[in-house]
Amino acid sequence: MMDRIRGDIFVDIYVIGSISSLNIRVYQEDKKSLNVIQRKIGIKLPSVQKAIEKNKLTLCWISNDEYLLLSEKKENEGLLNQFQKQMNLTTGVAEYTTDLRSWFLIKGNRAMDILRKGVPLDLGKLEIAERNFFRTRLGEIQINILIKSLDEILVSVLRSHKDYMIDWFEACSKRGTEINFDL
Amino acid sequence: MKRYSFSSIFTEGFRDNLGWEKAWTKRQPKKEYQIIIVGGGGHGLATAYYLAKNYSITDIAVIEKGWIGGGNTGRNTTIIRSNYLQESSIDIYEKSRFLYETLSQDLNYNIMFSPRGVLMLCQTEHELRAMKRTSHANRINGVDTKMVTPEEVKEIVPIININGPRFPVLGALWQPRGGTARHDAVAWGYARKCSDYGIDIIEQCEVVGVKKKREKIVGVETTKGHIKAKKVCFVAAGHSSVLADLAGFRLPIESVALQALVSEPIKPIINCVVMANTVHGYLSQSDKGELVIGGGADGYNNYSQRGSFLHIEETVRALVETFPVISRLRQLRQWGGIVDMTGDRSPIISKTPVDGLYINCGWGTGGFKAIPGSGWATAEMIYNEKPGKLASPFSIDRFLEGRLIDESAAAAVAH
Amino acid sequence: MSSRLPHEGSRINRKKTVDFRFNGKNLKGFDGDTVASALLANNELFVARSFKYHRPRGIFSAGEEEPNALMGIGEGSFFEPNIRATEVKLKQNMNVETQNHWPSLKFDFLSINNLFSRFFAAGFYYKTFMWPRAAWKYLFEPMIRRASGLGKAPVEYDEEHYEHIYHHTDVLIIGGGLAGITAAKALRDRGLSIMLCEKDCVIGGRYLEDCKSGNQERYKKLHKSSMEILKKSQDISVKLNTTVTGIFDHGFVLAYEENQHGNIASKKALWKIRAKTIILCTGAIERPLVFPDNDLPGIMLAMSVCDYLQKYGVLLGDRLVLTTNNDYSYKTVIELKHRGIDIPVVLDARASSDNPIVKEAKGLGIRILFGKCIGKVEGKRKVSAIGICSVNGEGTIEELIPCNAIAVSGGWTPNVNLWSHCGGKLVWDGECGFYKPDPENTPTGREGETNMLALGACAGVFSDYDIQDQVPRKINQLSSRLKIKSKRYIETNIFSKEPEKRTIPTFVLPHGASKDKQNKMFIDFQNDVKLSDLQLAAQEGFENVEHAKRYTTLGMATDQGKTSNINGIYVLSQSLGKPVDKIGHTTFRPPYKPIPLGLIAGQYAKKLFKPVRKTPIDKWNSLNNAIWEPVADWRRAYAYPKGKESLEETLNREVLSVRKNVGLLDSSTLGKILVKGPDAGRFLDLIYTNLMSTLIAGKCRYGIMCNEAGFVFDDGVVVRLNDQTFLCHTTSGGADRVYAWLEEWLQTEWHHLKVFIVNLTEQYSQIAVAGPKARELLQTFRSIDLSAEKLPFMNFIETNIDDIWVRIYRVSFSGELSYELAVNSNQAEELWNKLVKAGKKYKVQPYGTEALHILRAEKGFIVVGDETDGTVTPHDLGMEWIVSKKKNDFIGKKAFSLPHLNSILRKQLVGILTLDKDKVLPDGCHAVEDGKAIGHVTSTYFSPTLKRSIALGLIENGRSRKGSTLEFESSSKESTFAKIVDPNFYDPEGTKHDG
Amino acid sequence: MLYLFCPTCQRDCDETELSCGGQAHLIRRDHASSDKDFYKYQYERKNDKGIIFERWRHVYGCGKWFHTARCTITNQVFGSYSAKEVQPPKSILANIRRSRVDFKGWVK
Repeated sequence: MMDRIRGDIFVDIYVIGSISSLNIRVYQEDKKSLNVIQRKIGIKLPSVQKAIEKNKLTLCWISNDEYLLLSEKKENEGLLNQFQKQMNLTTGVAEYTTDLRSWFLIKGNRAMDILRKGVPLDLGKLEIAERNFFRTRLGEIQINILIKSLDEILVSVLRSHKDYMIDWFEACSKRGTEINFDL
Repeated sequence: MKRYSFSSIFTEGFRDNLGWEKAWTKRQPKKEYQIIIVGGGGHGLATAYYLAKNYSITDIAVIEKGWIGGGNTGRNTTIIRSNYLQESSIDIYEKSRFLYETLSQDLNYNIMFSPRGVLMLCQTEHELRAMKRTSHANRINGVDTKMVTPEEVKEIVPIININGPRFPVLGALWQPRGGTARHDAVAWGYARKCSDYGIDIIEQCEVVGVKKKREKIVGVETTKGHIKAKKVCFVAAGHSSVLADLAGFRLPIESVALQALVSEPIKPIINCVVMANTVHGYLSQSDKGELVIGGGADGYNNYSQRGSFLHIEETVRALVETFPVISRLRQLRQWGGIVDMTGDRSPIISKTPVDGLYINCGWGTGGFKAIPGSGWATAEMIYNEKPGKLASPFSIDRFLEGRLIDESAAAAVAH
Repeated sequence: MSSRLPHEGSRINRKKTVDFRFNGKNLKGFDGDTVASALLANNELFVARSFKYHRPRGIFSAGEEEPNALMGIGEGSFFEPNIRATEVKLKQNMNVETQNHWPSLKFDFLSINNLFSRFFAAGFYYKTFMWPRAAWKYLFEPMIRRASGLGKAPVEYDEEHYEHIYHHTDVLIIGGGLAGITAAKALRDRGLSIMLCEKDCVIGGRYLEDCKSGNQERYKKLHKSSMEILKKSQDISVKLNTTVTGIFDHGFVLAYEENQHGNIASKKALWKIRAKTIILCTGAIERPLVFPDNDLPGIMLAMSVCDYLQKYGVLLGDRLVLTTNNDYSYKTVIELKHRGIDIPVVLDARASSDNPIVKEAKGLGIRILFGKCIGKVEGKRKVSAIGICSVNGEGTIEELIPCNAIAVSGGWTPNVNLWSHCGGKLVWDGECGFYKPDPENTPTGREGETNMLALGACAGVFSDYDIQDQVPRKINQLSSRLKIKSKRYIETNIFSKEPEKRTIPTFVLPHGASKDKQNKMFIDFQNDVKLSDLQLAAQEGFENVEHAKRYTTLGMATDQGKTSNINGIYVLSQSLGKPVDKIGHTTFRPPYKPIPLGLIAGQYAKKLFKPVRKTPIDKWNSLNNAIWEPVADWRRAYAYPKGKESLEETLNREVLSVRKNVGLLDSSTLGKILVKGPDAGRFLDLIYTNLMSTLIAGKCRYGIMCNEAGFVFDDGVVVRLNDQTFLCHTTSGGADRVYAWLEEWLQTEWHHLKVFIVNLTEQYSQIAVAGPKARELLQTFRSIDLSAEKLPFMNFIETNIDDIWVRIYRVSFSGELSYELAVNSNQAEELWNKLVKAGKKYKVQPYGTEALHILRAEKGFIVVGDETDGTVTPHDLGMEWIVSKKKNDFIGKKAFSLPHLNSILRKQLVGILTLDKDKVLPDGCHAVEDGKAIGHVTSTYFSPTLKRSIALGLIENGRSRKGSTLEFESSSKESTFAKIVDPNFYDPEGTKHDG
Repeated sequence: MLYLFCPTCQRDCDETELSCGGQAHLIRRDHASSDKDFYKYQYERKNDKGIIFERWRHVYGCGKWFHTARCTITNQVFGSYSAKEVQPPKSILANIRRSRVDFKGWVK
């Protein structure tokens, strides 16, 4: 069950809470760690600012040595556990960060508009393809943005910022404040 | 020099003001001076003035590459205070504030020193404790400040929102004899008096080279020719590194842009100066009615005077939160100044590796309030060829020895 | 008298009347009116008082350049002062009030200033008000302050909706007039994103009125087809009601969207635009001629007179005189004449003009006098007559002509402010008398490339024919420079090439005006800067244009000198006998148009002002009456008062519950940074002052970090989870700083080390269970054995409490038996509740940060930020033991050898016990010796445990003073004496932490 | 408002996403160095009016440090490069020379 942010707003925003996730750190030249990722997760490392999804597992690029693994299926828990243990035997790192972030799902054809009120990135339609993953800032806080499609965007902030984020969404999605062009 | 007074205004008024003389004489450089001051801002002019006043030296040239007071002297938020934590800071800033008290009369130029009080807000427990420490340090060192309660703050500044909610006002350090002055007038007043003493003020004259003989200064090369002098002092704030480079050494400073802005004029809503360090903003209202607002400096080196919008945004946001009624007022103008930040954010008044060459710089975001004291101390150093009691803690050597003068405990950003 | 015509007005909807109040009078306007047009329609000509002399002033223009008609508009939380009436759309029931007068607009007490104006010349205040000294503060300044300022600030809090919007575009076109529209059309279909910002509520600019009037079929067709193209082009985004206010580095642009047409929520947005290329099509602003008595109500810019007529059907007067120096302004009198308005005379400062438009005017029977100008204006609060004089004389009146309106035109000034914001230079065009963009010195973008192109009137190109001719060509050139492939754009010019309209650069008329007349010539209306003021500035040596501006306040009013700058520069040049281009101009700075401070704050006001970080236990804390303390962005529970307890009683109870029973602390905010890798130990050895690589897995060690200057920067417990992995705890406020610090050293200095750092601060929450009964409490959960053997001090274990995974560290910040439980944050609240429940029989109490501080002070433990202030070394804190002598290198090591860090005068941490044990030293008070401060108190409390006052302090050479008594000055009247002792007041042997 | 290219994220970053770390290519002096050398490392800065080489961190994004060459008068940027470089790469220096003929090259 997801809570929907109430009020007269122009997009649907759901408060998801936690999504099972691991932060992965790995050296590009560390065959052993890369092997573990390949074998256990079965997803090749995404390229810059991309995310790759397979079996409800999504591997997102944060940096050239940092990735975020998301699991949106309960059945994957065992797999994640094993992966974490094996990964930590290498020089790489896999740490649970499930509890560290709070996730939101923004749905609707104006999903991108709401982010444009706080994110300094170029979110113009021409630039944004599906399966892009951005880490940037929204207002004063850091935010992760996973673009599932143009009308479905998953974002996360630090869990301590959850209430702030809800307030932000409420203030910035009021109907009548859509971003429109004239003519 | 024609004396300024009520009666001279009256007389002149009746003859269409045709009798007023030039405030300062425009000069071309002579071949040689006893002392050359490079930089015609407040600090440079004050240095020349106190050399003349305290030591009767008038064979001085003040050379300025642009126009008098066109640097940070004319670009700051005009705050004057001396509520510092460290003893050496207190000494020089209080000396300065004290000189400001009678500066209009000394210069026969109304620089509009207005001791309307400076209020430094405490918005966290930690800041409150630090500010109490400062107030004790002030008292022991003879600076008149005191801690006031949130209710007293509200009484002094009725438009303030002391209840937060994010950062409620927990108290404040109040310096009743702090305030503001008219920045341009300080430069013009000093320039006029210097000119009266016979000091040459040379505008539109840029230093392009430094002449040395065996690590001893012999003069400067300028866009108006070679000028000789046995003593030279650089007083060029943000451009000090450029001059130091010409003289062959580097300084422990970085130049960054500091942003300030004013609002449209409105009828008086705030009488004193309020500084809020936790939220990075300070505010006062000029006699013209404009709110004068200053904030943080950019985090990167810059000589462009343009700077970023980001700090304006942070500062204004903080002030709108603290003084909600200003939300509807409008920003009229913003500008940047190039400030010279040292490693410990305290100034440098010092001899340099070049014999006969002195430097006064590093005032960072807080130079205006220090103009008279800094000029006083620099003049003393140049005359005696060594820093006196006020200046000696601020030598460049302090960085070498680890003897930093760090005010950060008392003020995270502010000046 | 101004009035409304029965027909006409392209902007108004006559079917919809709008009621509004002006200074208490009920008036009517039409939908689409501006406040100014509605006031003029109601014959309200005199609408303001000037800043300095409080002179009567009227509406002078129809746009953003308006210097006079500033009003207070709106009510309550929507009240705004200083608004230009010419820019605000009239709304139903709008309340409009004039400002800067007392008691009323018509009878203003301070208009007495006007009588004394000869004494109030520029800068007079620098020359007087100096005696007696105190009078400035108590008499003169308060007087000046009351008189100055314009409108009154709002009293109520602002309820407007403000927000920021980011936008990225390849091309930004500023201005939707003919040049802007043509540029947009020329740029489309080239694979570029194009944004066009227009400050007005319609596209078209000046040529829009041209194509609406008369039989200009070709114009109409062009406009219609252009609108269609703009509408259907996917690559062009148009924003109306949006004024670009500032250009910053690297193509960053601010634009102010002020949608006044909204229904309930009138939204105001600040657009933060990144544009690769900017096309400036901002047009030009008409400027007035300067003549005697030129500030009376009833005098208006010529084009504005025409605008009011065409857009709003409003007449400035029915007997209007034009004074001009150019051909453009004839349009106004022709339009008026067509409507049967009496034009008694046109005074043209030029010797002649053979432009067809002048002939047309003549043909209509208008009397045109060349070489003439206005020598005086009669009328008290509005124009009643003008005196004609010759431009070359001193102003002898040749003929008096009764009239009730004057249109004035001194030519056009290109609107170049934005060109200058980011480095563009201007050149003086002596032929036309204005500054225009210098194509050789353009604003530049990030790669140093020219990133702005000025087109149309803002570049000094005024004829429609030339604009339509040049714009496509310039855009094609730009495209090839930007290497944008694709076709050339060609547009057939529908305008016919006309004889060039000309202006002769005259500014002040008559040329030989007497001193008496000069004293009545206003350059800057709002700030009351007169011609004589600028002359005085020049006379007194304020020759540089910046000096003159600051001395006279020319151009510093809220209109930023839009109509006065050029005239001012001209006067200065005349006074100094220098050519205008040698005078230069002042720097244009953002914003082009004033923007509300609330808009700059955007949505980040009230709740969104700053993020408040909340711990997973925040809800419980808040339900249990916590008082909050902000710690960095966190809110932490400061204390949990119960019932009618005083704060002192609360703290007492909380401290004693830890000393006697057991307490719970939400310490989730502690930083937790994972450092992992084969070189993790080596890395931490470089970061901490003590050795970390020797720590055994399963154990904890306290560590201190210094900066390179040798000063303490953060502290906390380091835990070795396994061979390769450390978990470093930091202070709550320092977590982000320390994380950034570690990354910086790792990435930029020691990148050869194989180490990864992960900031896990929020993955785990931490709960401290502290007090003699802590073990008992935890062991009620049967699963865990926490005996001292199983879990010795400074060790940790991982286990479960019920089915919740926990990592339990045996560390103590209170000196008591204490466990810190790390738990996955999602389960923190559950665990907390379990502990509260299980703790009931041990009388468990939650305690807040203040009790924590008292507890640690009783033990003499330091808090970074209290005992340290960025100038304190570990040695100063008496912690030599934590500075490794074995290690070759660590951050801060070099600095420890510097002379000053080894001075005997350094302040050292000591304990302080007042002789009177009930007397608590004030925060931050200083120890004095021979009248000199020798140190200060860093922490001071009444210890509930010891039932006496305790304090920690940093005292010069303090350790050698132990046992001696020092004087602490707490106020100027009072001193307290206290003994210097070891900074460890409670259980100095350290027996309690085992329980 | 600077807009700098992050070599790790391969994209331009708004200034608000970044934090500046001052002069690049400083050589750290440890305890074995003289007081003078330590002072130079710790406090003395070139602070050039003109081309500078400086450190930035993409703090709100990938978290990685990088270097840029920038003109402090015009804010023109001549490229970003890895924070691991001990001196500016040739390509950057060439880029600077292209628009600044009087550029004297990088000085330690």
